[in-house]
Amino acid sequence: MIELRQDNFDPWHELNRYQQNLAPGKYGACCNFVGSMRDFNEGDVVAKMTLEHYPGMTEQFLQKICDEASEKWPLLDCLIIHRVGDIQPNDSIVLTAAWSAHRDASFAACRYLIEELKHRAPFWKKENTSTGDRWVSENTPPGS
Amino acid sequence: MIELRQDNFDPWHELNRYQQNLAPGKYGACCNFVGSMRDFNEGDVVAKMTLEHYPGMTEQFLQKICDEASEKWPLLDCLIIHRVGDIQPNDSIVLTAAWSAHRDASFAACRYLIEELKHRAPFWKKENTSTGDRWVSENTPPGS
Amino acid sequence: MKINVKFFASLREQIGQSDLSISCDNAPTALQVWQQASSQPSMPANILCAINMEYVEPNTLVNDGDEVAFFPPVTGGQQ
Amino acid sequence: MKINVKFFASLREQIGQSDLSISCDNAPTALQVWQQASSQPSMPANILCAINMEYVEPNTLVNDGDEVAFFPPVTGGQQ
Repeated sequence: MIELRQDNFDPWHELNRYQQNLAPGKYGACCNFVGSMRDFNEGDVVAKMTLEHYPGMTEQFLQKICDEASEKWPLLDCLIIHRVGDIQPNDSIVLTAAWSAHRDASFAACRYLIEELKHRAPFWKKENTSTGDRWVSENTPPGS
Repeated sequence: MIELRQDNFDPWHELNRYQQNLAPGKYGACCNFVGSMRDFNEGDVVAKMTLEHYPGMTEQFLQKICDEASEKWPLLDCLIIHRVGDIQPNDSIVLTAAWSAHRDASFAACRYLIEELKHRAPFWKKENTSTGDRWVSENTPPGS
Repeated sequence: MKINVKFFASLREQIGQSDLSISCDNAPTALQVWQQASSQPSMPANILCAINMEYVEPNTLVNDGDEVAFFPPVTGGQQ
Repeated sequence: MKINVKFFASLREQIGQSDLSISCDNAPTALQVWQQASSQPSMPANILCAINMEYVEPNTLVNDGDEVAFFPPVTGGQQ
């Protein structure tokens, strides 16, 4: 499942809630990654951040990488939750999670989801720092 | 931090609780892995499992791999929780988690913790199946 | 034919538009849509294009009613 | 000298003991402790040894008061 959120979310609460829908005793492994907002970046204090996205394409892209992960590895399920809009330091920005019988598949799939998301999903960050607003230039260009 | 537990634990509750002690805004990445008990293994239904360990050595070993991970990667913190004793299907068996500024370190450290634990930590599983009790022979031998 | 064009993020701010509609006689490429919509002859190499929400190369042909989006590199964050 | 010996898991069941204490005149190797404590002349290749809770090779010397543990391969689970 994929979800975009306007408000801060608790990744542990989301994982707990989502996992209750999975068949008990069938998954033996869950790897997940949570990205959250730091209050510093490239040497500057960051007070706030705005995450712009491309409504429609974002959801379609996130669903596509979930489908791709499920084709590449024997997963029972996977989950992506991503924030958009105004974000405060310490807020959760992204959660990716993958459930499988054994650990290799869950690690590989969780990593795949976050890397594909970071490299290709249409999100743009604008940081509010003490020296003004700035768009964050790409750190991990598509195709690299 | 490392902990052994006699009773079932909720990994999401533990992560939530533990993360509240970390400095807000300093970590940008948390990768974690949860291993839980499946109700099948090698084609058999498994009704119950007992996890024997070497009290004292287990704790020392888990602390050692946390220390090693913290030397290898720039981590803010790491956490291991492991069950011992009688375990039911769907119970959580192990949680490994690593917090860092950026995602590479958290993924690498989380994977390191679970692999070192699985290959070398003194735990032994005895499964209770429909054909009787059996010790689970090693799947990932030490040194491999 | 009528084509819907979108610009995002820093590009939206530079061009000063987020959504617009253009008319063409023949099916243009995404690059030709860029030229007409942005009034800039060349497209910077790092600009990404999508037609109907799928990534495409700038030489891809656009059809009547398509949505063509242009945006700067996505901000993935450090590994 | 006095040495504390422990067996775990399937080895504990096979040997029928979990904790015992043995006496030696000279500092033995872990292998010699195994021979005396288990009454088995050879140690299977997959058996692991620890002295004072640290993994060691079977030829490591044991000191007075040490805890020497023997156990089967740990059960890591499939990757």
